[in-house]
Amino acid sequence: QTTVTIATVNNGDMVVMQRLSSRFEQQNPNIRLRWVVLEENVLRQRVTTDIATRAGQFDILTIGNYEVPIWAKQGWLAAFDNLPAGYDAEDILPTVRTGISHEGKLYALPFYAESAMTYYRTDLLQRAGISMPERPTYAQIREIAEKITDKNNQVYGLCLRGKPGWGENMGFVTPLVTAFGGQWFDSQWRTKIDTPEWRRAIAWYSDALRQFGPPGATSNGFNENLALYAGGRCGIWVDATVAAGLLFDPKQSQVADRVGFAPMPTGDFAGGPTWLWSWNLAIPATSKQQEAARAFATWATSKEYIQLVAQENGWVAVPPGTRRSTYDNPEYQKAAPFASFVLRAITEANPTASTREPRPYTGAQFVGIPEFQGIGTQVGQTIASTLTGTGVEQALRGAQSATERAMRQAGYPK
Amino acid sequence: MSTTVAPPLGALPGQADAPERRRPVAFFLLSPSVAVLLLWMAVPLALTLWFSFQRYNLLDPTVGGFAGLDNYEFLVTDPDFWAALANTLVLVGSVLAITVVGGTLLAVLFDREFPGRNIARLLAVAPFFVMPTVAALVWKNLMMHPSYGVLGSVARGLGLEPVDWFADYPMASVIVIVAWQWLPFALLILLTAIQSLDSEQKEAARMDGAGPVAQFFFITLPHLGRAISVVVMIETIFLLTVFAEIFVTTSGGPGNATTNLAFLIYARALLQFDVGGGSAGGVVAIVLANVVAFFLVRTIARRLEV
Amino acid sequence: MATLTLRNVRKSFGGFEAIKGIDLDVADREFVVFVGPSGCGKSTLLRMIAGLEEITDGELAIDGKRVNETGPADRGLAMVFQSYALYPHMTVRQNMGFALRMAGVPRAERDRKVAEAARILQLETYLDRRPKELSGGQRQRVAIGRAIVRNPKVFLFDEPLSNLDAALRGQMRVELTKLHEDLNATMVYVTHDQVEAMTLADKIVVLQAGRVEQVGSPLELYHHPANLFVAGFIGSPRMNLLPATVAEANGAGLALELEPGGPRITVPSQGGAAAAGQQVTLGIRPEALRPAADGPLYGEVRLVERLGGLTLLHVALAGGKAVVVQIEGSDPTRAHQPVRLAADGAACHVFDAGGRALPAPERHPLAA
Amino acid sequence: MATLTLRNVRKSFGGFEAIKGIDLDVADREFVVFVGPSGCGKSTLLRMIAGLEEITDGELAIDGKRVNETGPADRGLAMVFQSYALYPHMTVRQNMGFALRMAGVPRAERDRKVAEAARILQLETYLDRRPKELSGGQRQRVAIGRAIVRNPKVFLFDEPLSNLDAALRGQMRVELTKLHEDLNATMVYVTHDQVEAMTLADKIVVLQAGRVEQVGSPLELYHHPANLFVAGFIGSPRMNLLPATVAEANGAGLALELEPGGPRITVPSQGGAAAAGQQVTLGIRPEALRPAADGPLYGEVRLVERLGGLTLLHVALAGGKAVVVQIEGSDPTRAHQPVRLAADGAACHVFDAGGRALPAPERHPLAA
Amino acid sequence: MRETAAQRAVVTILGWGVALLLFFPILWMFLTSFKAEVAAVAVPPQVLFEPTLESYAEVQARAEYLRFALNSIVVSLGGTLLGLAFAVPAAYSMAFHPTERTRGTLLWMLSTKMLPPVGVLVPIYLLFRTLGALDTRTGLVVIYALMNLPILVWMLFTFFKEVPKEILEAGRMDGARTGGEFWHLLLPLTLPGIASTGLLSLILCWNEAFWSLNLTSSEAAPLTAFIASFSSPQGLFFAKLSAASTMAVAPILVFGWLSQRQLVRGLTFGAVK
Ligand SMILES: Nc1ncnc2c1ncn2[C@@H]1O[C@H](COP(=O)(O)OP(=O)(O)OP(=O)(O)O)[C@@H](O)[C@H]1O
Ligand SMILES: Nc1ncnc2c1ncn2[C@@H]1O[C@H](COP(=O)(O)OP(=O)(O)OP(=O)(O)O)[C@@H](O)[C@H]1O
Ligand SMILES: [Mg+2]
Ligand SMILES: [Mg+2]
Repeated sequence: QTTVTIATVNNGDMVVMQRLSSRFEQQNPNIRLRWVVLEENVLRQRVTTDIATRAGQFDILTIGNYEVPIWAKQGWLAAFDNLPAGYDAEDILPTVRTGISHEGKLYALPFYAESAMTYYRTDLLQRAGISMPERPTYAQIREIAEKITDKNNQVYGLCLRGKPGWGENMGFVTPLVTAFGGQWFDSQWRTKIDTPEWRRAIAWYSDALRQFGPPGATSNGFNENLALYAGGRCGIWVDATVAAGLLFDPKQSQVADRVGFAPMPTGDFAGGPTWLWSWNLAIPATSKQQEAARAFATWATSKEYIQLVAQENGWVAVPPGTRRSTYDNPEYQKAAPFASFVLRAITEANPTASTREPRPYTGAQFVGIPEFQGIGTQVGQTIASTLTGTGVEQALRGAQSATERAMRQAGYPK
Repeated sequence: MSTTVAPPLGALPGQADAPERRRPVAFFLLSPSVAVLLLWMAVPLALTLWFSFQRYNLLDPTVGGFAGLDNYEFLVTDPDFWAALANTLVLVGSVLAITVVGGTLLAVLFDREFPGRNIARLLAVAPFFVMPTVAALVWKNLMMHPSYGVLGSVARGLGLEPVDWFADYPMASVIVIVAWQWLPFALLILLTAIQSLDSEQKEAARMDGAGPVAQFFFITLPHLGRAISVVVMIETIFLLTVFAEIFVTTSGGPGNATTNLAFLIYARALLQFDVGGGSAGGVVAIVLANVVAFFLVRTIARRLEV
Repeated sequence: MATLTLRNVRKSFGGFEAIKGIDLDVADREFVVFVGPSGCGKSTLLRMIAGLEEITDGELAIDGKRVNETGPADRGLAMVFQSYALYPHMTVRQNMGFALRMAGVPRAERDRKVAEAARILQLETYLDRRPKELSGGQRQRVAIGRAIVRNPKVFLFDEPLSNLDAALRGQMRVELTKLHEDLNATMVYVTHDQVEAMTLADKIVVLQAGRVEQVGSPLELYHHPANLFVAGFIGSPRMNLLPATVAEANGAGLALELEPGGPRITVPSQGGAAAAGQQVTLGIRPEALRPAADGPLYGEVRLVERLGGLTLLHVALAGGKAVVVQIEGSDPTRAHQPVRLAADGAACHVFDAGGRALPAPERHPLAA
Repeated sequence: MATLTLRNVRKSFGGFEAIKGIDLDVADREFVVFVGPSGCGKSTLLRMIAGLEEITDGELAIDGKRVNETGPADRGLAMVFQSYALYPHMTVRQNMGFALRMAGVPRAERDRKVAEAARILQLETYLDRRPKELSGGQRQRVAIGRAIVRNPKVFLFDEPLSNLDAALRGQMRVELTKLHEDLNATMVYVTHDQVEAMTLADKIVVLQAGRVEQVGSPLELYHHPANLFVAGFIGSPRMNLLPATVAEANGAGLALELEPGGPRITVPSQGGAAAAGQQVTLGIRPEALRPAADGPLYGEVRLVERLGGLTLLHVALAGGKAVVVQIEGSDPTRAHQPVRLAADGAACHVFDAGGRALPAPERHPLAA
Repeated sequence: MRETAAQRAVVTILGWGVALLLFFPILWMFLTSFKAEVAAVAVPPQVLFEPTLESYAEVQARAEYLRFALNSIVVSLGGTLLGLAFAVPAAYSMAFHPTERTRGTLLWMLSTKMLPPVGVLVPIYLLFRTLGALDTRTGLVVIYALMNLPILVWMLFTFFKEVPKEILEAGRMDGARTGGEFWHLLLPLTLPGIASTGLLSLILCWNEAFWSLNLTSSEAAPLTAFIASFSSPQGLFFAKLSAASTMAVAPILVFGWLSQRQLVRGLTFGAVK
């Protein structure tokens, strides 16, 4: 009997996985699963400490496509080669696969994946007598938000991530800046934050969110905004595609029948990298239960698992964004009106595309270097402070110098 | 670990000037605690010191080697560092002020006889038993949340715009939460102390013409001196290292508005995984702790007649 | 000028009546001592006078003015507590000046009054110390000083010396007497120490169970106790109390027999106070007994206590009762020696079966 | 059989020498009392005997066997503390039985011994109470009981009665004397109360500043104090000490003048003890003074303390000195009255300029 | 003088007002835990609602509450007992056999408590990894014992100081050696103090959230880890959060209430008096 310890995040899809994992244990009576379910920040900190000190407490880690290549490069993760034929690795969407591969080898299996898009409330726009353009720009988003804001009834035109964190507000701000033509670093790793592009982007962000956003925006991350939107408090929300499944699920959303969607808004610079995020199951190289861990990881990311979730919770609730077969499934298409939209967003997502100026790093809503966790979070704090009255210029100057310091400390350019 | 308060080398038998037969026993009894504490402090401290002079990032094992004073330089030139120091002092100072003043007033109140006093007292001390994480979560989500929180509803009920606490008054919000948890502790201790006040002293003051207010300031308050010292000392110990409340609510922000030293070190060590920088922060915190220990504990210890 | 008048004063704690109706007049400049066994209500009575305890019923007047409803600070009294109740965080100066400060007396005057009190009490050199840096006697003096500075009409003391050791107590007793003379103030003093009561009081009030047993000057109580309780309570060593039978009663006095047919002791008494055959109690003060070869009492010395200037013989009488004999000087009697004792009949007391003293034919000259 | 021998015993606390070399023999069954002013080293000496304080130098022997290095429990002593030091969490029975329990005495025997001690001390009915449910006197008895059950060779007492009130102290004093007789044990007793010392001791040791001033029976010390210190210390009220000049010295005695040319007091003295013109101190016990119309001393009564059986007159002499006069019974003298006093010359003491007593021609009959 | 009825009413209202105000967040958490998620976010907040246990069911389905609770109990108790085992002798020796260094030692011990634990997390983590103590109750027990040791020693020291020296000397005269003195005299005499020290330690251990989160994963994870899996929202989560919080807090709260008298009784002995 082997015991597999799984560290995972307390997101809804993972919670479902935990619940359904008893099936796996029935099928594999000699494997016992032990769950460590933690909030995202705590999880990341725990898992990173553990793997970096090679303490080997976990057999399966739930990590993002930000960590996978970095950790794989350090040799901390076990590669997934020789996957069973039934697993059909080819079915995994290629962009997702690329994101979690290093030197051609897969180092994690994707549990779900997402890009970003714009959600809006069809009823509100209708009442205001406007409609959402096919490919909205940030300027248009702002105009619409203004028209549908009704603070007296606690309806706020625009919800965006405001909670500081590299995976929270910076997840939105980084693509926003890209769309305004900015970037984090130039090809010599010089910090490019205190620039007109950033200034315009942040000015838009802070101005729009302060005027039309809900109160307490600095506490709102993805989950908080989801709750707000599902509760009917948001007019427009730009965020991850994964929310679609939840927003269209009447069990979890009060506005399931009034959700409209559009692509991520654009700015003056079209093109550039696009948002791609996946939560993946990876196995640390130090794990002593490689085989059992592998068995579970493949099970939880398999087509069968998706079928199982569909059976249990309905198709709209299956983990999205990973397998073409899901999107090919007519039942899924029927349950999820956004399916093809999302599929296109993900398959077209290109985190490695260039910003307006060339850049030495990859990632659309993050910078694919280990230091980004710290830098992103620190800059995120500064950006958040613009929502509470700090001037944009001042904030960016602070962010610029802090980032320069951190990069110098970390020894860039390498 | 203390650099200013000399660690004891132990009272070795024969070394003290009155060699008593029982000394060895005393030494034998004390040494385990001193030894484990020394170990507990010394081993990590040695490692921390060592790391603080290393380039050591958990996420990047490729860089390494001796860093000299780089980590320290990096720390003290960080504007956040000084802000964190200031925030630490503000947090500790404000919570101490609130809990001591509030605790004293509440102690006086709960010293009076009124119907259901015992139950009311139980309710009042309850927050002390709540774990900091839960306290922070409850305040953040159920109390101070601008949309769903009770405070927001109250504000709306009064026709006011709900306050976005963690954005507009981040430090004050953290202070409220921490003070909420420690106020009952102060109340518990001070109430105990107030009840030990000799009733003849109060009567003497009455004979001397002191009204209730004068009695409070001239008799009760000085009597509480010792207990207040205890409260200040114990609370300082815990407040210097407040972490969970900040982590759960503001994560040190917005900007660096609520980053205290503990959180700054956390950010270095566990967000950036910069063990070298974090360790340098740890060493600074150790020095700071000793400065505080020196000034605060010494003055207090005198009053406690240690 | 300060007189105290208590009229049918009562105090109940819930259902329990601690003070059961007391009438008392304290004259100006009088030194009145309350004595009585523990729990008899001495402190309660004093605290009612002080205003620290509400008066359940009856009237308390100071200088003829009813003060039942006046607060403690406004009655013009000062109190010295058994525990001294000094303010531990204040210096001697601050302790003594506190009442004046509360009364809004300007600093200069306050200092003057404190200095004056300190001079009287010889506390000048300790003015800047805190209570815990003082000896017991000094603390006691500070407590008194705190009372003095207020220049009160009446001083109240609740067992102020009971925390001091014997020698210091003796010394403080003398100082209190002097103080009373110097200050010319009315004083009410609670104690359960007879020596204090005897030496300090102009008038002793003996309390028992919330009632007054007897009021009178010390020697009046000593020489003419109204009843057994007072007789036993006043005087140290205690009065010897022996059950006896009246063998013969005539105009000249009573002849008492301790045992039927035993030796007789003749006590002068007012005619008709008792009849032959009546059961009485004979009270003889230790100093009224003396060894005498022809004495009527016979017994064995059990214990000799030689105090130097005094000798106390503890004698077990033949009938089984024990008596104490006080002899001046160093007496040669040794323990286990048989002894005969004679009593000074004129100094004997006789109590009837109800414990009431039979009237003595003459008053003691000092017990006016 | 239990004797104690101290040979040149010393104790230093750091640099401070608390006991400066003491030689003392305590005979079997003797009741020895240490007296002396506060801080003179009484407790320290007792605690050294007990083994609670290490002996810096010198030798302590019990029954002739050196015990300097023996632990307190193994010296066969028992100690009664001033604060009683009862174990508050144990019943009286457990308190008394604790030492036996520590010694591994079986339960039945323990119970027997405790019952026996309780009987002696009349504590039978309190055996299952805890100390805080007892009165002061009862606690004191338990503390003694705890000592008794161990059947020690020597009992040590450190001011065991100082926390009791006067009446109880008197009573316990008597009980201790009886106990000493009943148990036939050696006892060492510390007090600073002269009455206790006088009444309890077979032998009093007067200590001052870590040294022995005089050792002797109570009446020896009372009637023949070796020096001014002992004279002033022993006896209550204190001996009156007056500076005087030898006006005339002859075989019959000394004629002393309190003031040059003033009245003379004649004191019998051994010839040649002092020469005319020498400065001396005259010591007169309060009971050796008496009012007398033709007395040589003249003064004004300042204060009269009437204790009932005794009267104390505080008299300010013309020369400015104050004396206390003890009179038996209730004396009619009143304060502020002028008075002449006579002294019983044979009971007077004379001390030379160095404070040493001049030898008396005859010993007092009781001070063997 | 006797307080008037008006004064009494004011005191009563103030006393209860303050008590309810302080208790309100806990009460609200408790009430919310019985609401449906939608009712939990209703605006204005609902005071009357139909209670449901669904949040509790959901929480229990996601995490075995009992396992976490058991760990909390074991680790808090263990840490407290181990801490006392070290602290009692140390405090004894400091209180009854003081040397010139006693004061310094005590202050030094207290100062060790002022360091942010995060400063030494990595070294400790490495140490624990090497010793194989990660995710073991034993490891956590040791950490907790050490963590609270300074406070325990200090509190016990103040309690021991209150024991009259004569009682111990009497014990020595009666033949008690160090062990007997300790066991038969000191321990029973200071039991209230030791108990309240232990209670305080228990509460601090139970609520400790840094070491428990970082040094355990599943086997030894106490309730603080349990909370960490409910502390960020996933859709509507207020009721679930409240339920989980209530479950995490309830045992120690009830325990604290029950032992409050004891806590206070002990405190009156030494430190505070
Ligand atoms: N606050 C109170 N509540 C109830 N009963 C009380 C209170 N104060 C005193 N008593 C009772 O009243 C009686 C008299 O008490 P008081 O203190 O006056 O006695 P006392 O003569 O001063 O005794 P002691 O010599 O012991 O001081 C006692 O029986 C006591 O128990
Ligand atoms: N542990 C100690 N350390 C230093 N000095 C001490 C110690 N114990 C006693 N002394 C000093 O030794 C001297 C004698 O003290 P001791 O207690 O024997 O006096 P005492 O005669 O019993 O006085 P008292 O009548 O006040 O009890 C005092 O000056 C005291 O200050
Ligand atoms: Mg009283
Ligand atoms: Mg002494």
